[in-house]
Amino acid sequence: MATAIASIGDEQAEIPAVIAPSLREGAEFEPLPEATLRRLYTYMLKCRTVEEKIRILFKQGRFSGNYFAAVGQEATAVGTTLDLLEKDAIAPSHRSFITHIMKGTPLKLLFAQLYGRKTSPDQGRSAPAHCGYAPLNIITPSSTIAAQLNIGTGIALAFKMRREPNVVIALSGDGSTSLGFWHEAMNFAGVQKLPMVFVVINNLYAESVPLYLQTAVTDISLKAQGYGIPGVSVDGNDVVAVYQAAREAIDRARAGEGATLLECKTYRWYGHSEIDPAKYRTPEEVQEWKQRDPIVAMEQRLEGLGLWNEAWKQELIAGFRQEIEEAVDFAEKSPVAEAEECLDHVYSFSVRERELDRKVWSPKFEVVRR
Amino acid sequence: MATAIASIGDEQAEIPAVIAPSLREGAEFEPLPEATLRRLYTYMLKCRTVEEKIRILFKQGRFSGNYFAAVGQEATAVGTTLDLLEKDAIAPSHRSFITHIMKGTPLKLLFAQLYGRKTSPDQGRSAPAHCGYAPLNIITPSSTIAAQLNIGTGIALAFKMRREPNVVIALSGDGSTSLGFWHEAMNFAGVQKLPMVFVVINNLYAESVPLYLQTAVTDISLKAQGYGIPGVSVDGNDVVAVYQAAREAIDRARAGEGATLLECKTYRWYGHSEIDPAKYRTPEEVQEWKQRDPIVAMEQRLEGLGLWNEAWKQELIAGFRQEIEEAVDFAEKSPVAEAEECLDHVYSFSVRERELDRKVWSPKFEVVRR
Amino acid sequence: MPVMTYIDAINTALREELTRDENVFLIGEDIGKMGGVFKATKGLQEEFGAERVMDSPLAEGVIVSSSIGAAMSGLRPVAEIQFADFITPAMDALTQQAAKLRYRSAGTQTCPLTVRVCYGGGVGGGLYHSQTNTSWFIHTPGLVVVAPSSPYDAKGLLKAAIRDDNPVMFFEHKKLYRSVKEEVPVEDYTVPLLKAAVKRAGTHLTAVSYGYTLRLTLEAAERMKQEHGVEVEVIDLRTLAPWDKETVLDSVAHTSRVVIVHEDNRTLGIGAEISATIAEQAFDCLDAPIVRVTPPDIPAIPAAAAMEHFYMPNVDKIVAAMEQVIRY
Amino acid sequence: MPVMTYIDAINTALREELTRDENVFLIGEDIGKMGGVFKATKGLQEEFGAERVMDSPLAEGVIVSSSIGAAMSGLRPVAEIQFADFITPAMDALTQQAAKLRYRSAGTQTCPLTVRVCYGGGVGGGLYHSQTNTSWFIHTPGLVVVAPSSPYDAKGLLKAAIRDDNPVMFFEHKKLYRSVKEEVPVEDYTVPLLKAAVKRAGTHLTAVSYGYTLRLTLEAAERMKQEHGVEVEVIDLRTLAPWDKETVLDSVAHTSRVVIVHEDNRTLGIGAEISATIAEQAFDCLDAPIVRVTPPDIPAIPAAAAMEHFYMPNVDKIVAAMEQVIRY
Ligand SMILES: Cc1ncc(C[n+]2csc(CCOP(=O)(O)OP(=O)(O)O)c2C)c(N)n1
Ligand SMILES: Cc1ncc(C[n+]2csc(CCOP(=O)(O)OP(=O)(O)O)c2C)c(N)n1
Ligand SMILES: [Mg+2]
Ligand SMILES: [Mg+2]
Repeated sequence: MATAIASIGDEQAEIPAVIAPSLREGAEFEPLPEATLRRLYTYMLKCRTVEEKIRILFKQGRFSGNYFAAVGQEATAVGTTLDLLEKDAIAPSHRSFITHIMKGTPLKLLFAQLYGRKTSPDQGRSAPAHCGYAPLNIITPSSTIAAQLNIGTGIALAFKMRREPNVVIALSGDGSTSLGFWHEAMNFAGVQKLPMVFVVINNLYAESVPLYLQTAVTDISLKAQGYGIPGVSVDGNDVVAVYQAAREAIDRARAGEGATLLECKTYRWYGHSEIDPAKYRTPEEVQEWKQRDPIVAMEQRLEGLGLWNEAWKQELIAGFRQEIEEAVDFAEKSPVAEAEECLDHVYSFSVRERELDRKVWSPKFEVVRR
Repeated sequence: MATAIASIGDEQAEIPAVIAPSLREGAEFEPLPEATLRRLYTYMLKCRTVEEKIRILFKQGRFSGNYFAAVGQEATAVGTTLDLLEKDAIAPSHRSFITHIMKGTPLKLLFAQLYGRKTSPDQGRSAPAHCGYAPLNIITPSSTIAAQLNIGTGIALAFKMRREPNVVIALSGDGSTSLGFWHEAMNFAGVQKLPMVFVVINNLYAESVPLYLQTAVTDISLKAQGYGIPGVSVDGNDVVAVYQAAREAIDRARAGEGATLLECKTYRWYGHSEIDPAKYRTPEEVQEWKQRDPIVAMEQRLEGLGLWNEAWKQELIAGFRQEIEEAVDFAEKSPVAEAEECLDHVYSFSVRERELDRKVWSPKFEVVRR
Repeated sequence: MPVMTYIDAINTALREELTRDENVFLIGEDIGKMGGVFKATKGLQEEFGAERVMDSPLAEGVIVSSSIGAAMSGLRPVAEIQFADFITPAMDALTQQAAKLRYRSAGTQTCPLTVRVCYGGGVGGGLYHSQTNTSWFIHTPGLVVVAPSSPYDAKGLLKAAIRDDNPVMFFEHKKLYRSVKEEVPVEDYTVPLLKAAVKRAGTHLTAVSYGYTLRLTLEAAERMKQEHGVEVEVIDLRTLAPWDKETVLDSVAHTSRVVIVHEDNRTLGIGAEISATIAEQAFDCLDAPIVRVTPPDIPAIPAAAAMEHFYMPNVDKIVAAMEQVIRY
Repeated sequence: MPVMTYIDAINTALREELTRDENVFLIGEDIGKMGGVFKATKGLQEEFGAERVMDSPLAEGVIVSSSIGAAMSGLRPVAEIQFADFITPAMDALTQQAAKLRYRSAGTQTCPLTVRVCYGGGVGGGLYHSQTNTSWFIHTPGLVVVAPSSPYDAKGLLKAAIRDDNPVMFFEHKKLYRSVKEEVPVEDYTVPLLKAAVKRAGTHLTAVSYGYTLRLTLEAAERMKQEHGVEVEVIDLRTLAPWDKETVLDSVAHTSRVVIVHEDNRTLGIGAEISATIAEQAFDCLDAPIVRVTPPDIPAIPAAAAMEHFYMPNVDKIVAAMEQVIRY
């Protein structure tokens, strides 16, 4: 098994290039159909193109708040979520904005979300990257790290109780594994054999904190041992490996065999968010990882199979750019919510009257709107 | 490796009689000195005698509240905590009352605790079994399951920071492993290499809930894998096996090598508490386990070595009974706290005045004590 | 009509809702074979199976969060928290997830969830089996908080909670479980959420309470009548959040005097909000200070009887406060 | 005296305490190499090493609980919660452990612990980077809750908190970090806990606030003076629990009119307790309703600017309330 050495924080850690690619010991995967290979690539390129555009828009001050780019992690984002069923649920993390593209949320809604417009799925309530989409069963997430996994267990429980053949893909980072919530979700999924795939996107840092200060293991998939579910680690920059491992786990879940923990080892190219210069990493480390660009790697692979050339790539990018421009345009032209709409959707009943007109039980004291 | 089959709840589970008795693979332990063997037995007998007396007192209505007996689990309670240093800390669970006997808390204080008297370590504040003792570094616990482990990590951190050669023995049950707190403590201990021994007393039930509804693994020691620390499972009814495994873990911790998870498989003979008839277990299951009485087993072992006879046992029991009678007497003659003392120890400063005299800023309105 | 205890009323409501709607299921610690530590779910697992009456792992966070996800998916979970003292592991699930899911998704994702919580002191439970812990949730917009004081209300409000589209926290006082009995219809009925009830009409003084202390307040009102001829109007809040301001303020407008009784800590117990609302919105109606009868501000209720007694509101303390306010 | 921002004052206090007492150490997420997301701990790991300025795993429960154990052992931990929005995982540690350890051990085990919490809205942080969440802890006896409004107080109160023998929660408003500057002594000094400060003397109206909204209240007071000649007395609570009733009630006794301003949710925000206390203990002093200027009761602050603006207290809203109370 080939291993690559990468520096993580102050320590040297071994990052095996490929670890236990399959749940079935010693198993080999069938080669993927060409169409699937091309789609994996296409989606990675789309995700990258969208996020690089978002980063520019943010730097230009076209939207406020913040953004958590997954650039560099596309193989993981794409490989774990290609071709899900409409009802399959996603429990997204703060860095899963692009997972919407995989599931099919219209791009214009996503940009409306970034811009905090009334037309966005949450009508301007949450921070740009905390996006959900009810029609495609993507949980509207809180920022509490790992909390979405636990809500995910309930969705999976409902699938199980209703004998529906759907799965929940629960996304979280290496840092999230330190929280009790993460453990509670895993344990419950183990006990109830829930149809879930827990994808831990191990990008070696939680904000500035390197993995070795987060947990004493380097392979997060080991943690599955404690929950009676299988754990797999894959090279998160190899989209084919990720896809194959994920498919196996998804198929298992759909077949009623329970949950899997899938660790994808990868790296975020930029700061934790757009306002983080990420000085806690060395330029060499970043450079090393950029050389393992999952998109370039896939281009080389496809080219070797005669499935890729630069012209096709440019054509794809041109298509994405067009779609993005339309989405930006939609977002920028979208209205913002009226201030008082912040009083809506608190309960199933309205609280507007209660909040706006504090009826006063006194003849002398006038009603003021406060 | 011999295995015994015991029924747990609705399922049949294998309870290996002895599992990985040592951290060092394939290692054999030195035989224990005779004095140690006799002390292990003596303490087990003392714990049993004390708890059976407590149960009678409760049934007689001599103290109120409730009590969580560890009868049947003495090998685990004794083997993990014999001969600790004065400054070594204990993070006790609700079923660790007898651990006080091991650490050295005077019996009369323990009975004052049961009776909720002013002379008890908490002056009548907590429920009978939630007892701490500051002079011997036993955390005064809350009832929140597993929370004491996390406080324990901080004590261990202080030992480590001050380069003190002390350890924290953190006690919890199989049920506690489902809570996020349990995981957070284990993970932090792993990262910081804390001088701790996490003893999970796996008595197969959390109140009425059988292990298989708690977690999908049967060997809780497996959970150590996720935290980069060693995990060991022992027959929790074999006091020598428990003692040897615990010693190894304690020595490791003291030597600065970090934490260990020690699972002791055992069984509580009675209900979860004195008010639980425990109808969720079959009489056969209970009977089976009573036949594996750790005290009887140790008697046979000692007898084989010529270290035990019935007369000695009766002599020991007589001594314990005397000490217990004195303790009961002390407790029953102890005063209860004045009602208003419930206003003390809220902060480092007094709140009595604030609570008792609500100064009124009005000439007309008299001060009432409410 | 059969006479039922409070706990029978709860058990009956659960059974009826499980029968009525196949989307209803129960989850909690020890609720299955054991039927709950107080037997609120007794017999239900036998009747409806282990999937619909599910023993959870020992993790309040799991109980509530998995219920949220299930509720989002159209089920109607009824979660049980064994003791209010152990609700903290579910704090994120309740306040950051359940309370905010509808809001953060602009109404596109919701959680019609009921969380039953056993609370309250006065039974010698000590520091960690006596807590009330309602204020944290009353202070959390997005949650509905309910606390019935009688078997009739318990059945009707629990059914209403289960059918409601909001996350409802349903506080049951452990001391009421077996100490109160009344006639409860066998038929299906609900008691509306968000509405207080005037449990005793009166003209001289408004007394506001809920749950166990509501019953003490009713006794105190009777004593005020017997001993002083004072007619106390007793309002049972029933829903603590959002609470029914109108009923309280209407009453204050004609009595001009107010006593509030509760068992949660004094500082920022619900009495504070009621009092502040009256001081702000019905200032001119008041003829006397608004007095709160509450425990002292100490961390929790001690186990020893004398200290517990000192802590708990009781009829004498309430009567003393009422006399004070009337005499003013 | 150097002019310092609020965050410099915090950083200075931490550096001085780390230097003064070897038992002091810091623990939190990203506080080490990164110096904290707001740079409150900038340079401290370099100066004092990774053991005394410790990056924790991503687990607020670990941050607080391990601090409790360390504090029990005689250390003086200063824990950081990155955002008040993420304090729920530490809810048990704070309310059931830290708040109750001294009590449940009858004073034999204590936790002299400081928990720094970054809170507050008005910076476009959206639902989960804007919360205030002080009420839960004000409602929890056993905890001291502090929230300074100025650099001078921030330094002095933080040093006092670290030296105090109680668990102290220290709320720092993120909007104050870089927006206020004032002269702060380089010498060692403390500002006493449990004492409010009259930040502006006045005779016509008492205004009570803390933290960021205290500054808005001071501006509003100035406008009342300029526009109406009204002299507003502005009280900075500084310590929110146990709060300084005497200073507030003394002021009300001579002004007879009260406005309270805070950013936590309206229902059971600290305004409720202050108002209720006045309505109970200084009823005869009041000449007008007590008005609270607070956000509406909605789950959290939306990100979009217009909605956030609608939510936040501001000078106009405070002035309007003051006018109302004065005109009454
Ligand atoms: C409970 C909680 N604590 C802290 C934060 C602040 N925070 C947001 S993201 C993050 C780091 C997450 O790291 P990881 O899980 O590895 O995901 P990544 O950012 O690397 O994708 C932190 C500390 C939070 N959102 N929730
Ligand atoms: C957070 C929390 N939830 C629920 C309880 C109620 N409770 C007390 S002990 C117990 C079962 C504990 O089981 P286990 O950890 O296996 O310990 P055992 O009683 O078997 O010794 C429960 C549910 C509690 N104390 N704390
Ligand atoms: Mg990460
Ligand atoms: Mg157990």
